[in-house]
Order: sequence, then C-alpha cells, then structure tokens
Amino acid sequence: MKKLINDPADVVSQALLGMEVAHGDRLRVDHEHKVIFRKDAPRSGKVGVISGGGSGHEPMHGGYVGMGMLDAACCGEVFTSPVPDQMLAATTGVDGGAGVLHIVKNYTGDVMNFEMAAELAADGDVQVRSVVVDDDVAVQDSLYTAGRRGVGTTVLLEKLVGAAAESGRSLDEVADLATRVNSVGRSMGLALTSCTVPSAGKPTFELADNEMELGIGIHGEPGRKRVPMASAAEAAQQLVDPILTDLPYSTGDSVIAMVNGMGGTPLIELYLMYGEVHALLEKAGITVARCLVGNYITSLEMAGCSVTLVKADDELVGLWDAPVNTPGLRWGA
Amino acid sequence: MKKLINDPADVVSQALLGMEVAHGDRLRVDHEHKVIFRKDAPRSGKVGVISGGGSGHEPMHGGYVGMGMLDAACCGEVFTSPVPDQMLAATTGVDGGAGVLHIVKNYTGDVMNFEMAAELAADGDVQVRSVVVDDDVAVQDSLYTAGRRGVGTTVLLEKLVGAAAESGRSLDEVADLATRVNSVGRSMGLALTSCTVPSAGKPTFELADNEMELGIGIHGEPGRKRVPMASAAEAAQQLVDPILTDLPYSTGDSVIAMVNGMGGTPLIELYLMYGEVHALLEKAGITVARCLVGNYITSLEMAGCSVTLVKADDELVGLWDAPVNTPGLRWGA
Amino acid sequence: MADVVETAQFSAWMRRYADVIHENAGLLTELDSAIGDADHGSNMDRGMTAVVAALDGAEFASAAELFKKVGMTLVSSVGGASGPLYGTFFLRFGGKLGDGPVDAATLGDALHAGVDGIVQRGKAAVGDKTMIDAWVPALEAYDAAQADGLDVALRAAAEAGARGRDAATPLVAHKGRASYLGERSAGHQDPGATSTVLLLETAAATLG
Amino acid sequence: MADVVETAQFSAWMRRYADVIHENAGLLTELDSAIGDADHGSNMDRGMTAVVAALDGAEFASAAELFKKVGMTLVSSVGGASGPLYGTFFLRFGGKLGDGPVDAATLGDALHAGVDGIVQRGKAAVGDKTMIDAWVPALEAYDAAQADGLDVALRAAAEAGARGRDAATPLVAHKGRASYLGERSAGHQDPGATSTVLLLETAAATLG
Ligand SMILES: Nc1ncnc2c1ncn2[C@@H]1O[C@H](COP(=O)(O)OP(=O)(O)O)[C@@H](O)[C@H]1O
Ligand SMILES: Nc1ncnc2c1ncn2[C@@H]1O[C@H](COP(=O)(O)OP(=O)(O)O)[C@@H](O)[C@H]1O
Ligand SMILES: [Mg+2]
Ligand SMILES: [Mg+2]
Ligand SMILES: [Mg+2]
Ligand SMILES: [Mg+2]
Repeated sequence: MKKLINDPADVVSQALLGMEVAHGDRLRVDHEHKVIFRKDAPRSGKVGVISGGGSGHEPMHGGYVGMGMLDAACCGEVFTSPVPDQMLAATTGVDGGAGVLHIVKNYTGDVMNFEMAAELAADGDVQVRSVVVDDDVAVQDSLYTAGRRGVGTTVLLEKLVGAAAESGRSLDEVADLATRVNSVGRSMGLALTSCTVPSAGKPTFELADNEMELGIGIHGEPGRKRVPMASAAEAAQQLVDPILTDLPYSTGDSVIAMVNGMGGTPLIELYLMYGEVHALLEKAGITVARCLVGNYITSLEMAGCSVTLVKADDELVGLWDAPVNTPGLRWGA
Repeated sequence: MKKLINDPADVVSQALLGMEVAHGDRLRVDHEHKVIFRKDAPRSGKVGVISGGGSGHEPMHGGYVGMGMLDAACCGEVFTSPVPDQMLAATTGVDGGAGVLHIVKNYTGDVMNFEMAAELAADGDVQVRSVVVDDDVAVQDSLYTAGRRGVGTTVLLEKLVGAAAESGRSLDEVADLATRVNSVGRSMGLALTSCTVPSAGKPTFELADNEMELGIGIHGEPGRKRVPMASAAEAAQQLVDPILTDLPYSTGDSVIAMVNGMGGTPLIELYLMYGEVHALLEKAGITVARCLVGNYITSLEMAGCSVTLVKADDELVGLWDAPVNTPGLRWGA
Repeated sequence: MADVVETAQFSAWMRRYADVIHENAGLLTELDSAIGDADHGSNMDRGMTAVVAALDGAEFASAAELFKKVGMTLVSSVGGASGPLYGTFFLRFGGKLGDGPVDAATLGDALHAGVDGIVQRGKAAVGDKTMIDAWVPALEAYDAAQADGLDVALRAAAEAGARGRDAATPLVAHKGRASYLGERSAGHQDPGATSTVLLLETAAATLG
Repeated sequence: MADVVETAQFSAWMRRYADVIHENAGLLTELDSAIGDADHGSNMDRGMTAVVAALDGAEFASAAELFKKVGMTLVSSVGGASGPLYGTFFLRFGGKLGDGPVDAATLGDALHAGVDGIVQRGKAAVGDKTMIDAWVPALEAYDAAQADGLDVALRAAAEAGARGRDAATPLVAHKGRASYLGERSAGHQDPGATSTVLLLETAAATLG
C-alpha cells in the first residue's frame, strides 16, 4: 500500500487537521466528533443542512460545507458510516431554531446510524427531517433488498437543497425539495481499478488489464458485473443508457449533468468522457442545462467514473446558479 | 493500459470537444490549432495572457482560461510542447492592442517553440513579452544545463498575473510582475507511482512498493533519486526543506502555499499532507496567507504530490483575492 | 460447569471477544473485501478495543449495566452497519439480564431480545445472507438445548451458528452491501455472520 | 554510385525515413521513457507522417523548396524539443542546397548549416548527451570522406554518428529533459541521437 499517510488508523483525523488549517477562514472542525462545521453555524432562523458518511469520498461531504450548501458534515472512518454521536453533534451544532435536514445516502449503516441520531435529536427538541438518496440505477430497487445505493445525486442534491435553505425556505420545503431532487436523479458508475482501504492495506479486488467493473458504488466495491474494457464511447453508452431507460425522458428535457471521477482518473479523460456523454444526450434530445466535470464523489484512488443526471426545471437551475462557497464547489461568491 | 479514451492518437482533440461543450458559456475552442480561448477574447485594451504546454497536466492550462486568469491556452500532445502555429494563433487571437504575455515553462521544447512563435508574432506587429517559469528546486540551475523546470509556481503565477492584466496593467507591468512571482516561487515534488502516456501504452517507469521518486517534474518522468517510501510527515519534510533552504526565508514571512496532487492521489491524502506542510511552515515562522489543496498541475494519473510556496506580500495577496472565473479556479465571480 | 453466569464472566467474555476479533480482523476484512467494502475487521476491532477501554477500571453494579456500556460504546465507535446492529444487540441483551446472576433461561431470553433488536433495526430474515443467518439457528439450538444447561446450550448455539453461516455462503445476498453484487455475492462467506459465530464461540468458552 | 543527388532522391530519403521512424517509434519512446517523457517515438512518427502527407502529390521546383516544406511541417506538427530542432535542421539544410542537382560538397555545406541551426536553437555541445553527440562526429567523418564521393561520405557519417551516439550513452546529460535526472541519466542511450543516426543511415541508403 502506497499512500501519503502516517498511520492507517489516523487518516481521517489527520486529514481533518489539514482541512482545518487550509480552510480555517470558512470552516470549523470539531475534532472530538469529526464534524466539519460552517464557521458561522448555527445561523439563526435558517434550516440547518447536514450530511455525512464514510470518508474516502472527498471532496464529499466535508468539502461541501459552506455558504449555500452544507452547514456540517460528519466524517466516518474510511468507507464506514459515522456514528450517531457525530450526527447528533452536527445536528445540535447547526440548529438555528428552524430545524435540521439530514441528507443520508442509502446504505444500511448510514441509514441506521442517522436514524438513531434523529431519534436522539428529537429527544433534544430539534426538529429533524431526513432524505435518503438512492439514485444508483445499477441496483434493483425492491422491498426485499437494501434498495438502491446513494451515489452521485447526493452532490447535486446538497447544492440544490443548500441553496434552498440559504434562501430561507422552511424545513418542510427544504426536505420536500430534497425528496423531489432525489426522485429525478439517477447515476451509474464504472471502475477500471480497485482502491485500497488504508486499514485493509491491499486492493479490495483485482481486475485484469482487459476488464472493468460496471455498476459500482462509491466504496471501492466490485460492481454488478465484470465486463470487457471498453472505449470511452462504449463506456459512455453503458453508463447513460441504463439511466435514460430507468427514468423516462422526453425530447426537450433538461438536465444537470455530472461526469464524476472516482479519484484516480485524470481530468483529461473525464472531459473526453463528458464529450461522449453530452453527444449521447444530444442524440436523445436532452439538453444539458448545467454540468460538472471532475472529482466530486470519489472512492479513494479508484480509476473510473460515474454519470449522474438530475432532470432540471427552471427552479432547480435557479437554485443551482445561486452562490455557493465551499472548498469543493464555489461560484458567485 | 486502462484509460477512458477511444484512440491514443486522439486523446487531446477529443478532450477538447468535452471542454467545449462543458464550458461553452465561458470558453471557445479553436480545434484546428487546439487553443482554448476565453469566449470574450480579444478584450480591447487589455494585455492578453497566454500559456500552453503539453497536455496531461489538467486542469492546467486549459482549465485556467477565463476572467482574471488566462486569455488562451495552447494544448500540445500529451507531455509534448505545442508548436509555434498554436502559440501564434493564441497570440493573435487574444491581442487587444495592449500586447501579449507568454507564460512559458522552462523545458527545452517549450522554450524553443514559444520563441519561434514570439518571433512570428513580432513580425505580425503584436508586442510580445515572455516569462519563463523555472521554480523546481529538485534541479540545479547552471549555465551548463537546461536549468530548472517550470512546475507548480506556474499555476499561482497565472492567477496573479491574470489578475494584474484584468485590472488594466500594461504589458511591461504584467511581465515584470510575472518575473517577480517566478523569482519568489519554488516547488518540489514526489511520485508514488508512474503514469502511462497514451501513445506509449505502458508506464514510463516501474517503482517497487517500498520506494518513491523524489524530485520529479510533471511529465511522468523519474525523479532526481529513488528513496524509500516515507510517512506523510517525512515526505512533507523532504519537500519543504529543499524549498526553504533554496530561497532564504525569515520569521514572519508570508506565503501562498499549494499542496498539489499529481493526479492519482486522493484528496484525503492531500489534506493530510497539507496539515504536515502547514505545521512545518509554522515551525519555521512562516505564515500561510492563502493556500490551495488539490489537483492543479498533474501528470496524468501519477500518484504523488508537490509543494509550491510563493513568498507573498500585500500586493500579491490582493491579486490572489481578485475575482477569477475559470473551470479550474474560481472565486469572487 | 456453572448454572449461572456472574457479571465478571460477562466481562471476561467481552475481553475474550475483543482478542479474538483482533486476531481475526484480517480475515473479516478479507471476507468484506469480496462482497462488501473491506472494513468489517477494522470496524469490529475498533469497537471492541473501545469496549475493553470502557471496561478497564470501571465497576458495574450488574450485567445489565455492563452491557448497556458495551452497547453504547459499540454504537458510538463502530459506525457502518455492524455498529448499530451489534450495539442494539447488546443494549437489548443487557436489558433482559436483570440484576442478579443469570441462569440459562434468562440468558436465552436475553439472546432472543438482542436478536429481535437486530431484526428490528436491520429488517433482515434468514436467507438474506447476513449475521441473521447465524443468529437464528443459534437461537433455535440454544432453546432446544437449554434444559441441558448453559454450557451445552451455548455450545449448541455456536455450532448451529457456524452451520447457519456456512449455509448462507452459497446464497445471493438480499440485505447489506453484499446485496449490491446480486448474483456475484453467491459463494462468499458473510463477514457479519462470521463475527457472530466468533461471538457465540467465545460465549461458549467464557460463560459456560 | 551517383555524384549528385536529384530532388526525387531527397524525397525518397524523407519517405524512407518516415518508414524507419514508424518502425522504430516504439524503441525511441522506450529510450525516452528511461530518461525523458516517453514521447520521442510518437513525436517523430507524427512529424514524419505529416511530412509524407505534405510531399504526397506536391511538386517541388527544387530540393530547397522540398526541405522548406519538410522543415515547416516538422515545426508545425512535432512540438517538444525535437520539432524545432529537426525543423530548423531541414530549413537551414534546404537553404544551402541551391536550385540544381546537389554534389558532395554542397551536401556537406548543407549538413553543416543544418547542424549549426540545431546548435543555435538548442545550445548543446558535444558531451551534453543530445543529438549533437551524433551530429558532430558525423559531420567530421563526412568532411574527411567527402573527397571519396557522396556515397562513401554518407556511410562514414552514419557510422561515426552511431559511434557518437554510443559514446554519449555513459555520459551524464546536460541538456534536454535527461539533464533533470542528473547522474541517473548515465548509462542510457539518447533518443534524439538515436533518431539522428536513423536519419543518417537512411540518407546513406537513399542518397548515395
Ligand atoms: N440489514 C441487515 N441486517 C442484519 N445484518 C446486516 C444487515 N446489513 C448488513 N448486515 C451485516 O453487517 C455486515 C457488514 O458489516 P460492516 O462491514 O461492519 O458494515 P458496512 O456494511 O456498513 O461496511 C454484513 O456482513 C452483514 O452480516
Ligand atoms: N538543447 C538541445 N540540443 C540538442 N538536442 C536536444 C536538446 N534538448 C533535447 N534534445 C534532443 O531531443 C531529444 C528529445 O526529443 P523529444 O522527446 O521529442 O522532445 P521532449 O524532450 O520535449 O519530450 C533528446 O533525446 C535530445 O537528443
Ligand atoms: Mg463500511
Ligand atoms: Mg515531450
Ligand atoms: Mg463493510
Ligand atoms: Mg520526450
């Protein structure tokens, strides 16, 4: 394992030290609870928006704390959901009297830990609503499974919902918006390599030079199936097709699109992939209203990428364009 | 070789297609010359600022085109300097009557190609000044060598000089500022893995699991020496020490600092490294006025990082804080 | 062979389990690499290390209090799926132990309560390829052998748990991360069922 | 053995060189991987492919015009260090050839002019471990053998160039990317010197 770390057990806490000194002007770090706060939290009268999950997905979530996005992010161990104490500290720390939204990715661990935290917060008189993001079309949704994973849509949802909270909307409005964004967001990902969890010390899986994993999540896990290595054009098709068939699209629909790198794929390839994705959408009569190309929700150093589409109307595009000032996403400020 | 590409020969031109559709609101691409222009170039009366170099360093340089930074970037083949025709097209395309600054990284090929372009541009009555960035302390400077490489300082210089040009300074003022920034900028890098040039098809070098390359540039090349794999704390020291001994620092000095990823190292490690670097600077009595942590000047998918320090006074910090709106660097706009 | 378990034995069980988890952390993470996210070993190890730290020097008036501490510590230190699940198990388990020494019947009730907690939180059933596949046959075996005493019952539970764990190996997962793999999860041993069997085995070794 | 070179032969030289570069692109990139940035083969291949495309169907009134086209094409298509260097070489080389058939003395003058151009641009000297280490001994050998005719002189130049290339292999580079490696550049064959020897060898085969 080759990593720029000191000790596999201390990666998260030491990275938080770096975040704190790098962004001390805008962020505050509660090292005991491993929570990154917006420096001016809690903001009185504003709905607090928090998220969190395992670490190793940077810039998500800590890099999305700041004006117009999250008020706090809970950092779990690498690929391990944070514990309820963390979400509780975040919740009480950002509550400005208007309640707090929990943005939860749909993984058994995350859901259970956030649920326990919400119960504890309710005991403490903080109004909490939760949205569970489950946008991964690689996974079949069913009552008899853990359901779809929460992946790329989380990033876009945090931006959109953060803007709504910033503009003064109520907890119910913000939470309903979150539900709506999740309902129109879909993602699909692929991996060219595995990644190495620091505490595990070796790659989670091995992949031959002529293979890739299709339908991966964001935890370095193998995907739904192992398929032959494909060209960028074919790969784009393998990612876009299942999204477009899952959520019916009609000509003239508009989307916010993200081509996201899993961590180890260089930007030159992501732009090349974006060109392919854009062309496929154009062919399907879909307009890209806004886009992101880069590493936004990663699996450590895994090579690969994912595509996320959120069907967008004027309201969503307006929220997208609203100012945001976080280490990972910034404009208009 | 596992890459999200279609054909090793077309990587650059196809990535430019993606850049164009992703950022068509702000950028314009001349596909014949592989030049990325700011959409509103040329701006009358404003000094044009261009740069360029081999591709594979994304977001540099194309990602730094936009308000407050570059007016155009010339994209060479991967790790290969662009040709004079490209710099000429960029130069004439951004000249708004106030002359054009060429930001050149000190590599034999880049210097010669930019020189030829400057000669051609002068024939065409465009006033051109050039700055050659040579900030890599891993390389000894001497009359009898190719001199130091241009690496991380290039990014910071493009931002600072771009702000000066945007504010209406003259070509000579802008060029002198560039020279000054280069004179106070120093960098040092290390690699944990090699990278694969698409046309070469296999990694440029091999590195054992317990080794790293110290003193690398940005072209996937091996470094000055192969050393045992180190902890983040030791690695930070190996990068910071040679910088601090090369350019004398005194207690109370202030810097703009960058901890830059080479492309394949996840952000969590870069923040951890930034924490180490920050602590070393603090110990040396140096204040970090501003910082960047992330992938800003890369070598494809190489794992590793570099540290750049630019000694900063109030003027430079002011230029740093000025608005910038590019795909790779954005604030205040 | 004792008829009742003292609080000190429960404490010894937890310490022993912490050691066994530490020794098996590599194996558990290896199993989780194949069908999960490569962290079950480090999760459980971090949790049980925290449990031992919490027990060190602390005095507990009853087994119920001890397991309240164990459960809370796991919830606060493990995270992931296993943190709330094992945490809930011990909280509910402790809640049934009462104030005095624990006999075979009480222990059985407590195990049932703990597992009910896991099912409530995780909503998994036998055949979903989770720790439930070890727990449910273990409870059945315990119940059947309970009349023969604590020791026999716990041994029977551990053996049945191991059979349940193995029976789940060929299955396709329907819960937890392994379910994302679909058909590809078949043929792999479940990490949580594996750590459950270790818990049952150490129980048999320390409480019996 | 001819005493003069016709324009058609120069054209054949360039086409032959393009083929040889294409065949050796892997080798050149391999050499550049060890002490450079792994692109010399693809750079030269891209350039010579462009040269052949530029020659195809075009008519040139003189060798001077032909090499002007070659030089401009290389400058506009190669990039890196080798683009300006080989480009300048052919521009200066062509500039000395005049309008008519080219004899051994004129060819010698042209080679000198071309190499002077490389030195002016690149400022390398013998011993810096660049293509200059092949060019300079090649020129000396050419000059010494010129009286024996074009064919002999070109063969001598190619052989001396190869010796120069090999003599540079143990050296530490002082120019180009290889210089960044310091002592580590010693023991590696220079890619640019290698492509230069290929140019000389194809010259001997096509112009002699
Ligand atoms: N819904 C569930 N019910 C019961 N056990 C579950 C459930 N989901 C997961 N598990 C158990 O948790 C184990 C994984 O734990 P761990 O790796 O620590 O957490 P995570 O899956 O969050 O990374 C699985 O092997 C499985 O036995
Ligand atoms: N200053 C110089 N003078 C002469 N030749 C040089 C000089 N610098 C580099 N070269 C030659 O160029 C070759 C490398 O060419 P190439 O790999 O195409 O360009 P780059 O180094 O820009 O990647 C070297 O092997 C060397 O022979
Ligand atoms: Mg996990
Ligand atoms: Mg090159
Ligand atoms: Mg796991
Ligand atoms: Mg090269």
